[in-house]
Amino acid sequence: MLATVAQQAQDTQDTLAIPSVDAVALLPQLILMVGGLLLLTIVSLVKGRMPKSATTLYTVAIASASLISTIPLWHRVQNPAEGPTSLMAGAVGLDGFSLFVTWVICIGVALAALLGDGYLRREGLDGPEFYVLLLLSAAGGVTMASANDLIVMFIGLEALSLAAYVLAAMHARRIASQEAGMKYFVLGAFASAFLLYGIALTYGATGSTNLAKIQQFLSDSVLTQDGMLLAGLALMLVGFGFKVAAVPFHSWTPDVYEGSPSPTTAFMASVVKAAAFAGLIRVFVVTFPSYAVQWRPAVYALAAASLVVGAVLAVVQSNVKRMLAYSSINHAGFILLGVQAATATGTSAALFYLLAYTFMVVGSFGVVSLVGRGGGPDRHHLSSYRGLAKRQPVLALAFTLFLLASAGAPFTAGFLAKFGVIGAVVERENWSLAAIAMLSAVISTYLYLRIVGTMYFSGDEDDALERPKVRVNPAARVALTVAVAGTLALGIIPGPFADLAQDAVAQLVAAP
Amino acid sequence: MQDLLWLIPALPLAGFLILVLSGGRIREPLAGWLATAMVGASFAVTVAVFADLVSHGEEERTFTQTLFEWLPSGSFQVGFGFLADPLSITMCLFVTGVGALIHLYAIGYMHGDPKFTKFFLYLNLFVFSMLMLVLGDNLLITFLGWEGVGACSYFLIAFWHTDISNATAGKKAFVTNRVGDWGFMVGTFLVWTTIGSVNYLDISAGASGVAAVTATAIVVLFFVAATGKSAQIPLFVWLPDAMAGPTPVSALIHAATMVTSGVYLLVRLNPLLFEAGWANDVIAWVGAITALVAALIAISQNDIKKVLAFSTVSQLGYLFLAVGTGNYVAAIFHMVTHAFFKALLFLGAGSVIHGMAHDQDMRHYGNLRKYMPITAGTFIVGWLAIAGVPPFSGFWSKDEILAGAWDYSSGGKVLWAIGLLTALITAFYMTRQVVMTFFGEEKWRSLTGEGHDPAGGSAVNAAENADADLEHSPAHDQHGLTPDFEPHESPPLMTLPLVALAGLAIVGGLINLPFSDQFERLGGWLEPVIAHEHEMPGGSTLVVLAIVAILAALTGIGLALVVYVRKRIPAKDIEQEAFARGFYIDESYSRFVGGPGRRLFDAVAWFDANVIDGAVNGVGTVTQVAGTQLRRLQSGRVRGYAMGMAIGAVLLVGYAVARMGF
Amino acid sequence: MLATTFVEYAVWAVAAAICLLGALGVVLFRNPVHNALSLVATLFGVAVLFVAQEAYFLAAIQVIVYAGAIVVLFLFVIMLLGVDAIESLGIERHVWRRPVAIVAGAGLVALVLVAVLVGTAEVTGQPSSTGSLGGEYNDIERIGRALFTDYVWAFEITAVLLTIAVVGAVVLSRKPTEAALDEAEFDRVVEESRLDEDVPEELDDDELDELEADDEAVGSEDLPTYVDEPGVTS
Amino acid sequence: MSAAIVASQSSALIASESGAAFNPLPWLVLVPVIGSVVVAMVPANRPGTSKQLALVFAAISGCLSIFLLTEFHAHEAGFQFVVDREWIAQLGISWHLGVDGISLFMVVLTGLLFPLAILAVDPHHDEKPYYAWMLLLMAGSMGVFLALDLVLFFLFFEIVLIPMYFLIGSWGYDGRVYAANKFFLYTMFGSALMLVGIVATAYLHQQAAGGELTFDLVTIAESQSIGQGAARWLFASFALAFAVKVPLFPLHTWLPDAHTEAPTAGSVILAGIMLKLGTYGFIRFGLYLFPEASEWAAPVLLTVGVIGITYGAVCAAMQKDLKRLVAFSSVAHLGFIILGIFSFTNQGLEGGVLQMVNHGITTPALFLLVGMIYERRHTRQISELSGLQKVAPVFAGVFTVVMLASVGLPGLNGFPGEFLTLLGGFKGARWWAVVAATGVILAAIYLLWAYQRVFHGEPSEENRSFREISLAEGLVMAPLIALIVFLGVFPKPMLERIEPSVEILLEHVGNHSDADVTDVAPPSGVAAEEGSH
Amino acid sequence: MNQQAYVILAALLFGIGAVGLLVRRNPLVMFMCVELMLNAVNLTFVSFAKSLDDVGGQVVVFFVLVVAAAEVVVGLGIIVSIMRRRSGVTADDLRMLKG
Repeated sequence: MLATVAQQAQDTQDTLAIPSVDAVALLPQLILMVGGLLLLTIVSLVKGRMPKSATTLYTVAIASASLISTIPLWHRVQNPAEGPTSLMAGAVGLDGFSLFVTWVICIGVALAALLGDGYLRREGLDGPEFYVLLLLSAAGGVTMASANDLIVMFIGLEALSLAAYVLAAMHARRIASQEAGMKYFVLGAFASAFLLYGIALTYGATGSTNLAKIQQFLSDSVLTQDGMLLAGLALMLVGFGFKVAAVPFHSWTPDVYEGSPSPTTAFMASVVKAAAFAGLIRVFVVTFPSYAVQWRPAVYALAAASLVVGAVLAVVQSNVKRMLAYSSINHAGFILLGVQAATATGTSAALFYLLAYTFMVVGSFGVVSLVGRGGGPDRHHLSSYRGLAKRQPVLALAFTLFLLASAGAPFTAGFLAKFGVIGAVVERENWSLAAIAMLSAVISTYLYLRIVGTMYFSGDEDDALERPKVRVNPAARVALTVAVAGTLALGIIPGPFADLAQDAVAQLVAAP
Repeated sequence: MQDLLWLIPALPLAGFLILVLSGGRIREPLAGWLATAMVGASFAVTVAVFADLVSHGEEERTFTQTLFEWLPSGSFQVGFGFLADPLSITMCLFVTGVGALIHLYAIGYMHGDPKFTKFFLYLNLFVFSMLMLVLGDNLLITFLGWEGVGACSYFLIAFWHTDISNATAGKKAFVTNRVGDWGFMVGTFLVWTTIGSVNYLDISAGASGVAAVTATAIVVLFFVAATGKSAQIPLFVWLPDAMAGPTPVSALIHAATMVTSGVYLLVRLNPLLFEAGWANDVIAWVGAITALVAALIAISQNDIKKVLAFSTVSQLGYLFLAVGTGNYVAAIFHMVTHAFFKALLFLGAGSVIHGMAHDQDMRHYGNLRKYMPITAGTFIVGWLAIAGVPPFSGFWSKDEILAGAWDYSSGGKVLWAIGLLTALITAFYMTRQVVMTFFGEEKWRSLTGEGHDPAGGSAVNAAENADADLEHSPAHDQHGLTPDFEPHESPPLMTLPLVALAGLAIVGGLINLPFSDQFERLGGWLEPVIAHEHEMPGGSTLVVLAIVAILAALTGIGLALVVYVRKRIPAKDIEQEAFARGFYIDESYSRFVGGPGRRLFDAVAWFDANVIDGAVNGVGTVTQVAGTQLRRLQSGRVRGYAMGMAIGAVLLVGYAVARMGF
Repeated sequence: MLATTFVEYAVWAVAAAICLLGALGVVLFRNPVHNALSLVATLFGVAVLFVAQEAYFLAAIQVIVYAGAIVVLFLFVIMLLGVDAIESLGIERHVWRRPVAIVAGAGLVALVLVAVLVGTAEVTGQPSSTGSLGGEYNDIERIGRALFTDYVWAFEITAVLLTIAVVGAVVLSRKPTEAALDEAEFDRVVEESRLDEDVPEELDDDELDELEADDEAVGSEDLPTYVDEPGVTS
Repeated sequence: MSAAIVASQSSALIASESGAAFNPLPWLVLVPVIGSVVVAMVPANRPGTSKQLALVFAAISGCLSIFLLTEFHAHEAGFQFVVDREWIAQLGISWHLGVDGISLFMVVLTGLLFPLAILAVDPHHDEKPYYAWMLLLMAGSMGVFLALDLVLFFLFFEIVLIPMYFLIGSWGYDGRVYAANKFFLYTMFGSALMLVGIVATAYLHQQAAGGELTFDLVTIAESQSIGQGAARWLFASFALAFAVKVPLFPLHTWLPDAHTEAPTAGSVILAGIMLKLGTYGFIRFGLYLFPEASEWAAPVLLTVGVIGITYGAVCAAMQKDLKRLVAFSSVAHLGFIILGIFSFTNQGLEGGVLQMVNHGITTPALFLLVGMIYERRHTRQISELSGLQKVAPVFAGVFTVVMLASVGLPGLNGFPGEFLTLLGGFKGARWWAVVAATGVILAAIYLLWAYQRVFHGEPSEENRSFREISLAEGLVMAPLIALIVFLGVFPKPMLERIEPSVEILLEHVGNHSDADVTDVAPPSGVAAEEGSH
Repeated sequence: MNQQAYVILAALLFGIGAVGLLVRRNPLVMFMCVELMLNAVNLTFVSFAKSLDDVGGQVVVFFVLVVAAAEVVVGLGIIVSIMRRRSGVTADDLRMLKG
């Protein structure tokens, strides 16, 4: 299709310099997009005759294909002879960074799809649109991560977000889901406006929306009047801050995470967050390192506030899903530490964190989606977890692993993730932030212990043992197994993964 | 024979181990005989070593034997070693000798007790510890023994532990001793940091180089230790309570051996004492005052063992008076004689108690010489010895202490006068005891069913103790004293040691007669150990002082006879309430510990639970409150959230404006 | 030249007035239909301003797409839902909300303007070397060329965006076949919220805060553990 | 790789690789981990299967620790059995294990206590997870004492919290959940800043010394390239973690709760092993890593240590719960170790290490005994117990021996360490030691008072049927009692293995700080040696 | 004419839109306010495009229009799905999720 268009353009206008399309380099995104559209087509054609789990398998396959298609690209990028390139007239950056985020997104999509399988059936929501939206949203996320142009990034963000709004609101039988979608949408649109205004000001200040060009411009000339640029950065930070759920732009997070269907929540916490951070890093760390002196304190403030507010608010919750939502704000604070450092170390630490967090958070919300059933508003209440360890020791142990990993327990993914970002902060000799981070980790640990304690240490005395067992459908079992494996692998043999995260940022497209 | 030195403590230890490992299979009377045999064997070895030492020249009478390194740590090297020299062997001789006799006695005394084996096990352990204390070639081994005897003392005082007051007495003894141990430990540290070694030989060699201030500090610290172990003011309060233990224990531990270890320690360190300046004054004065105070208290005691306990405290005061005045030979001399006669008196008292259905109240006694002649006879020997009537052993040793004090530089005359007064009082209360016990009416015949007269201060305690003995020593009549009770003499097993000790109490003075150097055998024998010889007053003064001392003793006896036989003066006028209650010292301690002390402890515990832990929980509470407050912002209303974002945006843009260049 | 400038100013002034009045109308009119119509005015004003800045094609699209499609969609939804009920603008839960909102908005505008306008240059970026607005091509061509050269990827991605929108609209507008699981809970919350809004305007801050506090106090308690009695829950 | 090279170049602290072909160190950690997985996997059809399995694995690890002890070269100062493998290369984190005289006995103690604890105490429910957690705890404990990499150390330091959290929370007593949370959060709070400190240490080291980022303890400690001011801050971050773990006043309040509510085995391990992580950390990561800062901070630590000695004892005396009393006694005992460590003397440090081991024998023994009391009477309230000596004399005798060891009676194992710490303390920090020595009085007060209330007197009605110690219980206590006596009489084998490491550590401290670490006897000591033969 | 006039106007529009979203309760009107803000941004872009003499700014506006259209579709879909449950629901009424 693309080629045809280009061909036609070439025919009509000789002078039109259509950029060459390196389809292989775009494969990860194309697979997701085409996969989504194809699924849409298939289901509209063969509706009613498809086996129920086929869509799940299909989605996982597409995500895996996308993931696999990055491997040759990775080798290409890491090959010193070739290195990172920009494609499509400089709109897309193909570098280790974008590929790493693509992995995170693909893993998140696959796991969320697996979680969705049982959930949709259970809730009577058997619609393939869920998977279509997952794939298209992920395509938007990958676009965002690989965007080398602000406008492409914006469109990618919108694609990601619009799909996420729908995914949040798509549970027709729960008004809470629609409320969540509504809140997410209104605030998301509000934030998008800020982001866009920031892009506008940046455009005015630098004369381009292309990140490479912006960088070129900034390295060539010194702005004596940097007010417009700084205002633009500030407004973009509002937009990204919203997407990554940084305080004070976080307030949607608990409500939306709670109200959304749990697989969607897992998707939002992993994929959306990863893509948003990718955008944030691409814009701020990669493009505006020369303004790091100015923007770092602002990110510092967001990080510190997220760390503390997320942890403190999480502690007083009694709804497990909400607890995890607040804890995701705390985690966002941690990842912001890596951003705040504005160094290669910080970026690779943030990437590693995102990867680790994907496993932990998908696992956590996976368990939540299994345990929280029924119609009442308290289905995710802490008391639903009483005695879970007695009823279903394996499930409880898995949840414990995810929670402890979130707390940063040794030999889990969470530890090295935290270790990395703290290291990045320390490297910047930013002691106060490191201290705040670790203390917030202690506070949030209380929250994780509360859940673990409820599962393990209570329930002898009441009817906890007689509660019905939670049936773990095969897809969810696979998802949880993968999440467990990932959480442990990143903790016990983190070397290869940390290597990847490090290599991912060794050389970036927009970097001078 | 010197190589067998290690056998001296090893034998009692072997006895202890055999009895422990047998797990109670060795029973009465075999356990008793075994224990006795071990101590007896130990005595034999001691004698052999003694003979060996004697056979050497005066300069070669010091021998060390190190078994292994105990605590080697850098420059701190301490071996598990023994030191045999005239001083330690002298101590060993009477520890094992008297110890063996008391073991023997105990076989009879403890007859029928269900914990017979355990008793001897402890007793053997005690002898082992005591020998370690005495034989150790350094401060640390001494400390090992020092603590060991303390622990054994604790076990044995609390031997009949089902009575809580016995247990309390044991604990009190241990804790009070621990106060002294603080001094011992810190003193040891100071010795090591000053001299670089804790070996006695090194200390003797290095003492002269120690600065006076340091030496004073060291000596004061060790004196603190000694006041604990040897029951001096202010730490003497445990000893009277320690009478809760079986009587052989009182005789062995709380009269003859353990309580003298403080004196031994100071004599051991006499080279340092020489350098220690005013510390010696402290020792002398504390000793003298303790002697007097304890003697006064003894006047009003009605418990036969309590009288002897306070008497022991008083006599120990004498020893410290001697040590303080530099009269080490006299101290050791009196220690030995005191061991003989005090052990005799205690065993005699035990025999009486044994014969009187474990009633210890002297007011229930009377005319017992008729029923238990051997006990009475030997007790009277002891009485004369302690009262200082020549030629009994006590006279010689006590006289030497008094004479030695006469010329002491700081207030020697006053010290002498106090000592003399104490001697008079000693004679008085001992006479009172003998009269009340062995003479006069058979007072138990007039006892009413009500039992014991609660009047008279510590008599209450005594009565309780008596009850305790009664209850837990099933060997004898369980019914207590009734008017138709017939006292009986103790079995030969018990009277034999009495006779032996009585003999020693009579002739004990022979080892150090003041007539000439030739007769001062003990002085000569100890000379290598004593760094600086004490100068005694000249011949005529010595004689005059001796005569005055004899007069004082006779006066004391006479007074007592006037009061208790002739009853010219009512006993009540003399037996002051203040004496009976030990000058309220113990009570005020108890009141302090039970009052402000307890409150302080309670306050600390309260502080911990509420302030410190409260702060910890407070952090949690603050977090919760902060979360609850912050939570109100999360109102659920989307416009509120938008407002938060808008304000955040304003702040961020404001920050940008603040940072922009103009 | 002067005339041109005057005309420019006049156009700007009129269009700006239309825009601002329209915008105020969006915010201030109580009837949603009026709001939508005011929005059209603003959009039209903006289109005029586009024209004033030589963005003719965009101006056309602005009118066609925005006014023609988007606002119509709004009106359609208003009619569909019958939500043209008049919103009682006089009532606001928190008296402080509006002043704070206005201060925040004004502050934001002021700060942005300070940042943008301080100094002499209109923009700090350098003029484009490739995509000049003048030159041989006309407006549409220029945009077309840019779309298929520099912005071709963005253009392609837009397709995904629109697909998502379509799928989303389909998913969301499906009529639910059965009652929502949390219908009762929803009704209760809405009822509660309605009660709040009956608070008369005269209530002073303290009283409102109290009301708020009571409300939150209930809300902040842990949810009760019983399941099937949503009516009793907090 | 580079870390390994730097490490091998650096200093005398690295002794040559041990001659033994088989290096037990990794297996000390791995065997319990494997055991834990096996226990968790094997279906426990018959009660007791889990226990037997756990016991086997713990015993294998224990035997390995004994093997380590026999193969250890007694008079070498450096680390032996060194393993140094790359782990996370790009961060300079390596799997660096080694053992020296300071850690050797803690490893052996760990190897001994765990099998005993597993043997001695049965959980009353859910035995499979219980034993799995126990084995995991064992692995973590081993790892802490073996790790020579800052991050590895931290990992093990933290990982032990998790099994202990579950042990307390699942198998503890009434207030277990509160205690478990408090334990976890408090200790994690302490170590949170240590993580920052660890990262900062490595980073500042790299900055100052050049080369690649490394977390290797030996490399960093030997180069001592971090500036004075920074080093002091870093030390503070480490010290906070260790102070919580020890625990030092006023950071101790997690301990009584955790000890009291933990199941007996948990208390045994807490007291025997986990408290030592703090003091061990002070030696290994305080003195070695930051000698100057340690010396600088010594007055503060000495003060809180000495306060702990007296304060812990006073609090112990007033406790109504027997287990709580023992818990508070740990606060007091650990204070002695701190005194010894921060006296910067040979004697103090050796005594400290000795005391670490000895406290790790006596206090667990006390906890076992208290556990036995609880098993019989289902109460630990002192007021509800009485006269037990009459009904269970052997039990009382065992208790007495352990108690006296705890009091510090010479001839039992409590004494050598306590005495040496005080002696060293007196040499290096005189007045602190003088005050600390009062602790020996207070120890006698609280323990004897408790003993009297529990064992003496006439047994009340409920206590009359108190069961005498059983053969199984006796078998558990026997090795402990044997060690109590043996180490009291003959601590030399330990001291001579500890000494070289302590000497070289002190030399290191002396080289890099103003601390006077000379251990030369005063002149007359020379004369003394001649005199004693 | 000074391009800054357009920028000022755009900023004012943006501000009005933002304030409108903060004060209105009807979700539809709130959403209209978002459209106001987007228009303000568009105006800014066009103004900058003029100043920079760069077609890029205009192309961006083109894309923003598309995005706005897509947003409206999804946004209105969500609003419809919730408001047809109960007509006249305001944004403030939706607070099942809170805390």
